Amino acid sequence: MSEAAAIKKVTEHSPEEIEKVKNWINTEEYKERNFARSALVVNPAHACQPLGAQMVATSFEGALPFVHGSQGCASYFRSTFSRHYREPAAATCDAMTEDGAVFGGQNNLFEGLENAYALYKPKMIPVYTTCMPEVIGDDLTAFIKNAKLQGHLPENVLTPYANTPSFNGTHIHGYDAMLKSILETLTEGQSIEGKCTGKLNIIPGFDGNVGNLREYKRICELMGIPYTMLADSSDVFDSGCDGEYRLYPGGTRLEDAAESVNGKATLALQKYSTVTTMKWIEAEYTGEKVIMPMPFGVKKTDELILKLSELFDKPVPEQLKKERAQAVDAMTDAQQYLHGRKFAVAGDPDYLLGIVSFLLEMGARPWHVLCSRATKKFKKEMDALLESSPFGAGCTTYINKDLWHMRSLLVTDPVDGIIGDTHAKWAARDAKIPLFRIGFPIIDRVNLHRSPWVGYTGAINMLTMIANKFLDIKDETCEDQWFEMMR
Amino acid sequence: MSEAAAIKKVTEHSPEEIEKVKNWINTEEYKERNFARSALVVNPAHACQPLGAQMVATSFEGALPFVHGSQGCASYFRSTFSRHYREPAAATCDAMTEDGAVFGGQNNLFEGLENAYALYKPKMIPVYTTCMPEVIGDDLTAFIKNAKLQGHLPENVLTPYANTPSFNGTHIHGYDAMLKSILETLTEGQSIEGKCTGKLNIIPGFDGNVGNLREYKRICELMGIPYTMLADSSDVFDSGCDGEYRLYPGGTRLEDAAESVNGKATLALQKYSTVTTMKWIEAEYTGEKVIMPMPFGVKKTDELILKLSELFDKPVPEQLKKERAQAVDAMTDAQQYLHGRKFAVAGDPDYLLGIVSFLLEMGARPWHVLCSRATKKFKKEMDALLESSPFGAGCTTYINKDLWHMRSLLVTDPVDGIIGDTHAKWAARDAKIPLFRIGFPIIDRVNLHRSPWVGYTGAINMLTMIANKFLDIKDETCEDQWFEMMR
Amino acid sequence: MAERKPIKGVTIESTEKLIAETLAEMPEKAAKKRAPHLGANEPTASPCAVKSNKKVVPGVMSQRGCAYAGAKGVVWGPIRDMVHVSHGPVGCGVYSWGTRRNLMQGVPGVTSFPMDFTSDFQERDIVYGGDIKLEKLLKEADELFPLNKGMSILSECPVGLIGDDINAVAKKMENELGKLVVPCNCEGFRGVSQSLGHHISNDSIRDHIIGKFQFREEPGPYDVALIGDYNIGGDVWAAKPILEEIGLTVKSVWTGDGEVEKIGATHAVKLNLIHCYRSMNYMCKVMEEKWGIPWLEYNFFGPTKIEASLRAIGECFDDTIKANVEQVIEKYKPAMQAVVAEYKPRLDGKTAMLFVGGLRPRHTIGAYEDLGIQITGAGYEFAHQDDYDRTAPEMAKGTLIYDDVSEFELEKFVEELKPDLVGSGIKEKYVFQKAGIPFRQMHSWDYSGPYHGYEGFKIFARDIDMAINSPTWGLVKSPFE
Amino acid sequence: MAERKPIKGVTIESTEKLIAETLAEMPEKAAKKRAPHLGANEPTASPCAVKSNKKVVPGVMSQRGCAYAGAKGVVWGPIRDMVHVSHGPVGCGVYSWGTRRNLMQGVPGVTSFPMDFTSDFQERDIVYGGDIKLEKLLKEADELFPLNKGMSILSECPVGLIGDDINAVAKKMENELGKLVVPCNCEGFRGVSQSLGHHISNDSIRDHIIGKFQFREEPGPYDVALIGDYNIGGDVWAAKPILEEIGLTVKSVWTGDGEVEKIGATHAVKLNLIHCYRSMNYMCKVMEEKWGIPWLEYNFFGPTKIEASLRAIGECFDDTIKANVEQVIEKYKPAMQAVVAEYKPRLDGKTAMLFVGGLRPRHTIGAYEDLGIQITGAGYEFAHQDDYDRTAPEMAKGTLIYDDVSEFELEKFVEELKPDLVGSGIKEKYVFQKAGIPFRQMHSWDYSGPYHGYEGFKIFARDIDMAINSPTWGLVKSPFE
Repeated sequence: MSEAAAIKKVTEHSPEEIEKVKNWINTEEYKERNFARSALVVNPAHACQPLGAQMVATSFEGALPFVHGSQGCASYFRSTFSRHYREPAAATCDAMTEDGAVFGGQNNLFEGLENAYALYKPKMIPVYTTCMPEVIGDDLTAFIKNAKLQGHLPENVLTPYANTPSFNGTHIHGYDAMLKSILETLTEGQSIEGKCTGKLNIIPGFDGNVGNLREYKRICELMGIPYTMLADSSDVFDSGCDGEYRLYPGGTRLEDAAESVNGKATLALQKYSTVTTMKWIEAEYTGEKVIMPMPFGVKKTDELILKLSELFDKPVPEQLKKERAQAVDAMTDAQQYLHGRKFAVAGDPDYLLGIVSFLLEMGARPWHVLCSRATKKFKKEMDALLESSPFGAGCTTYINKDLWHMRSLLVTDPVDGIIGDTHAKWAARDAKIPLFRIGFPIIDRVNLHRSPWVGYTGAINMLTMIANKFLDIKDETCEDQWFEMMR
Repeated sequence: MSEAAAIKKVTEHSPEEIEKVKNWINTEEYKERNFARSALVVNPAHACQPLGAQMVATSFEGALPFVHGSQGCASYFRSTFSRHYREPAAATCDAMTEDGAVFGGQNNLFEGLENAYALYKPKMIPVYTTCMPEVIGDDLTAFIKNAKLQGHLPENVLTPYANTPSFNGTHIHGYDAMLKSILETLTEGQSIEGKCTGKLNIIPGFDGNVGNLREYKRICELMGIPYTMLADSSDVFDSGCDGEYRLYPGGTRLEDAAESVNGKATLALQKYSTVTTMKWIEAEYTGEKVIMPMPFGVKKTDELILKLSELFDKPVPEQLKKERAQAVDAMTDAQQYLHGRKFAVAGDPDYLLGIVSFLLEMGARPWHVLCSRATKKFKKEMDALLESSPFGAGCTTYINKDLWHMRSLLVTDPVDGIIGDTHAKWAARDAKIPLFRIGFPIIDRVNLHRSPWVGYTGAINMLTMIANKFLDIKDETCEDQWFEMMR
Repeated sequence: MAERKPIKGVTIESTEKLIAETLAEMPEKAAKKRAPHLGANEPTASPCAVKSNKKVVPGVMSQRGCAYAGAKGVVWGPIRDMVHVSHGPVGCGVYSWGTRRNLMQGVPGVTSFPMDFTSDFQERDIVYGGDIKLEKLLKEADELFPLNKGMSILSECPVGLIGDDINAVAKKMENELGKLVVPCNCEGFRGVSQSLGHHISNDSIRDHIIGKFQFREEPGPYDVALIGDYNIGGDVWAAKPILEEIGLTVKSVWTGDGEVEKIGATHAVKLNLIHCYRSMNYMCKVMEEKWGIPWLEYNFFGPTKIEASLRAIGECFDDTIKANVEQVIEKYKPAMQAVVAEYKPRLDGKTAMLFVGGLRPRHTIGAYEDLGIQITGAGYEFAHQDDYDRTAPEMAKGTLIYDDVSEFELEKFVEELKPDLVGSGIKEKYVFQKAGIPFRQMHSWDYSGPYHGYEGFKIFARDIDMAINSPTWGLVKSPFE
Repeated sequence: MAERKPIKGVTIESTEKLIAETLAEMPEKAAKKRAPHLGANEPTASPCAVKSNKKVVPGVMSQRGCAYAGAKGVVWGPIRDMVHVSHGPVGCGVYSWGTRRNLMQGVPGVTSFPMDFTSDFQERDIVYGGDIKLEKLLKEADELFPLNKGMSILSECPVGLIGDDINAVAKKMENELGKLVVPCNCEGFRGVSQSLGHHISNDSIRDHIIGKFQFREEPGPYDVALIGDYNIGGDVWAAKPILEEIGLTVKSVWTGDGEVEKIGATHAVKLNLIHCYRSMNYMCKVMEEKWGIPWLEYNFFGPTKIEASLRAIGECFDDTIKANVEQVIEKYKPAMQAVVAEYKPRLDGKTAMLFVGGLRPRHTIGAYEDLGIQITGAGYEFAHQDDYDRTAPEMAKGTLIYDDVSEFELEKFVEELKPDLVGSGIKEKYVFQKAGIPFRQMHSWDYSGPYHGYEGFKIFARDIDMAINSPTWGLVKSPFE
């Protein structure tokens, strides 16, 4: 094409044209075309496997997460966690580049492990992978063995590793892969016939709320149940500021994790982010294995406490009975602010099941439930939960749809509010409804990762956040004649 | 005046006239005239003495508050507490009427005590007064003695009483008067030379936040300090819902209160609502007497913990050190959202001193501080606090001014937000600024009386409520081009 | 009035047995005083056996308020364009500031005054009297709130005890300011309940307001006044349009979203329509005697009562209005049937017990019955004999009637009758919710509403269904016991 | 450039000693690789001794990102009217969605696209290739976002490893859709940092965009283009008005709040003004060679640099522009002096250490110095030699220069030099705040800004004062130890 002919004038959309399209994207017709998409994904509400692996890798005492692959990924995972928790999120990487693509990443791994170990003196270096080594098929088993054989790393340094390709599953699957690998490494040779630590192993799953993790621990402490939380991110991602930076501010003690194979019971509170781990634990661990839903709301917390009471033959402490009664008191006192309100919810599978069950308990009406990457099994479980209550009627569960699909739903079939992570704020703004930030990541508010959503206190926290926001809106949008002292 | 001449047409204000006055009330000139008021009070931010008395009276185990005077007052106190706490607030009254005005209320008291005791079987009946008996000068000492003499009430029923005239002081003075009288009654004859219970007596003062009271107790429990909270409203005004209504759901055990006279130390955390009580305790109680400011913010919580540590020779527990560091972490991480922001604050003296010290700690700028009924002593103490920090510069303390005065201040000298109770919502609305509900009463939101404002966790709660509301406003009012994923 | 179907398990005997058991636990003297105020309903008995309007029995924990509450809270507060001065110490004004939900139009602080004006009596005012301060205060208020259409002086307890003369001050200041200044001696210790406060306020209107103004428009054949609707949660805004839709001209409202001058010109209307009989019947009688204005009690709770009321109102006017009435009834019938269709299935056969002020225990029964809910117990805080006479026929035989019920009695009655819902006030709400019993505030509509008229019934039905069928009640029973 | 005053306690020796001590703690091989990248500043040395633009030393915890981040995050993301497709698995698109604060005008989802478009590669796309899916996806995007002015295909790691041919797909779809479809082979594993991503993106602009469009208006003598301002926190909106105030016509912005067609017509301007030299110098050179457009580096951080830049820009034009420059400088001087007067007293003599991307470690020094703050250490994530050469004269003798500094090194350096402020990124912020050291994000302006131009300096000064002088730092030291 001759250059002159190719030169077009800079174009400008007319205001009318812009207005036309602006209205068009809110129509039923647009929604149909939008849902007809099969290749393009717009505003997905999930991240990739290695992010989940890093959450686990950082949640063990003295563990230095190690990304085998591209350094860009490591920096993205670190900045994502730092923006959510407003905390440091250390992780290192062996920075594979073009030559790695050709010759594989073994040399990078050698140098990376050597330097990481020397500089940061970790007790454990959990390794996980990015796209590149997965596509070119790096053999981590061999690489790590060679690294130790060739003296890049002392033999005794714990180097669990997991293949976490971002082109299948999401961050919750990376969490699962890394956790299984770390436990395999730590419990190696620790299983002693007949031995029982008398302890409960708690696996919280991929949960960006340190308040939730603390609530699980508090419940166990109140019930006098000794526990080990496997992948405990609560201190790592909520350490204090006292003038000294600590690279390893907490996490599950390695000895405790090692011993966990001889635990009295193992409890996973997120089914979908511990699938392979629990299958492995089923085979390898002593004691009972229990998978329960995240205890959002009163009924699910009751179930958890009854199970713990049964497992450890402990009475339900007065303090928890009191907290239960106070939660029921708060919910009965404030049900008028949520009853019948329609909600859209977006997030990870285990969070969605918990939030929806809390809404049903309050007489609220989940209406659009969306998980941008999930299995039919999950959809079946969600639909069953919805059918268990009259307030679930009319709700639709969407899997493998994204937040641009959600936007179409919100503007064509309006609801009162949407519950999800920060990414949902654009759809909430277009639909002119409030966003209740329960999920991961939350990078536009402060401290919402500190107070629990689970347990009896968590039920009060969720109820308070939602009810008070609706009342804020009422006060801020009503005409003078409807502005009132009492709400 | 002949009827015809007197008959005027129904008048109508023209839109222009309305607009004129609407703008006039926002002017400096109006502010001057408004501040020139000497007789009219408009929208005062305090209540009357017997309300404070009732908070104390209800906070002892098995105590049935008893209003000597008009039944209208009793119903107003009960509905005020029920609207704030969303909890029952039982109190009875001997319903004086016209004849009481003529002959005094002795007969009412006789019948009232008899019926109250028979019907509700209290362990104690604290009596306090409304305007009528105070104006006509009922002699409660005599009346109560006679009631027992004439068999209306068994001799052993505890009937502490306090004169709580609403025409002087406010609810915090009623709190003081009733507390002193109850302690006098309960500790009668209990003081034993040389005896020391080894316990700390905590007096929270008039505080509508049960979360604050629980935080004081939690701190003591963490430090291993045995305590008795005198006038403990935390369970009374936050009891659970389990299918059974309890008239007496908690409160300070009478035996503990009796023993408190032999305590190791007595700590009052609200100076202005315990003046006569502490003067009396100074004389009557064993052990140390300490009056400290409400521990809003880190520094004041430090001072409290150091004092407790010193008084009871207990080390500062790791958990509190950790919480301190987490509070400092949250405050340093979020200081950009409060730094330099101007605040108006309205409320009771001790709350005001606490809130202002927290704001100064955050680098925020208290600007209009108003207490609608306070002494020059308080003003001096507040001005001294303001002078202690560069961020207090430019702030003015107003005493004996009301929320209509505050309105003039807000519309002529704008600030970023106002901290106060629900009554401040009208001024906040006219000034188009957010209201942060810290105070009493809060009757238009849910559960803000459950999470603490004091202590390290309280500092995080306040910071979170204020910062996240400012960020809500930013997201909800910015144009599309300034709407951002990260805040 | 069609007699109510008997309610399963509720007979004269069972109810009287319950009353006896309850009285037995009281001191003798109290039981003697309380007995006449409790009874098993006899729909046809006239007068109703239950006694009322007597002094509170000291110490039993009555729910009653005082005369000031009846004056400032009920009658004066809703009048939007007056400065209402709570004359006395600070408490009464603060506790009643914005806590009665009498919504009002206007620019707050400019043309409407939803605020707390008070003289904030201190000790020296008790000792030296408050009249001088009152004068100064009225001048300041008129200066700072120039568009007020008048000011009311609402006495609190001390004023009547220290010999102040607010009537003199009012007269003096009315002349000096050229503005209505209305004294109201509603000291809290007067009378036995809020009721005397209504009466004193009606008298103040009679003596200082009515007759002083005339409407700007010429009188019309269909001019009416809406008496005794206080715009709780917007009730007036849901009721007035219906009356206008049948062709009437609502000239003034006593006193919801009220305008004092229009109240003062009400003597010119053709008919007074009174919703809350208890608080405003006095002025209906005065207007009837002095200006020959007939008055009609009407009831806008629930379609059955709305239709009956519209037809009764139609009877007072010509055929045009009667025709409009039938048209309006037909127009809203589908919507009402839709509401009943949606909610009745979930509410049919449920029972409720009511304890409210002076009207709603009987007036809302129709709305509950429209949803299939039967009332097993009802009573008033401050009703009189004529209220109870109007109540008996509205309730099934043997149901429980309780006047000025105490906390002790109501708990026993509810425990025994086990209603699916209790409708009462803020002081009772959390007592019964702790016991796992659904509750609706029938004073303040639980901050919802309106409940009057066609629009109100939709909201009422939704709220009652929400309260009774909320899944949160399923959580109350703990699995740990 | 006036040479900087020496900083107390900072000498070539002390700095070299610090470097040596730090390297001593590293494995030998790592120390050998890192040594050339750390140095004590020699303001007059040319070229600067510090080496740069080399591969990250594995395992040391570098702060660098990747080529995709340099392409999508830096260059393409800010172009508001294009659909930018993150081509590959879901992660890269999500982590970079809205996390660079390149603000943009327009109706989101209609004329501007601040969104995450991705092909969300699954295993089958790796195995069978993603080209077919890419075609389908581009059609779907053009259909659902019709007002887009073009689409970019930004390759993630897998694309380059599985032999996909996005260039072919781009060409085919550009013809089919009649829309600009720009391929950019910015796989993350390419090059050593974000820098190659800039370069590859500049090449894509060169090959697929520039020259294809012409401005609607006739060319004018004062037509300029703003190169390398990405509108972080609104920087472009604070810079552009100043250039227009001195009489220039800013025809296009690369690429903050950018419009792709205007970028494609930039070959017609008279002068390219480049702020971020590192990311966009490539296209300045191309436009100079191909269209003879001169280009000038300028610096809008702080009054000193703004004034110098305006005068330098003035020199490229006639006397009218030169006169305007002096006028504008005078106009804003008072405001700038007021800012300095308010904040300098509280900041004078303080020190700061900077570690940012490829420009700000040197470019913001002027603004810090305008407030009396001296820079004791500076370094870049992905600068090259020409950047370090430009840095040396801006810093005092003996100050510390660190290229691609690792976490390990930066902690040691900060611990030793004890700056009053560290200016770096989100991954460093909380590390140093835990140590009680005030911090400002100098990538994202800590969600504040703008920091460019006169308006930006006011906000910058306020924020730096807030960070350093926040009373919260006084709480860090616990009284319990």
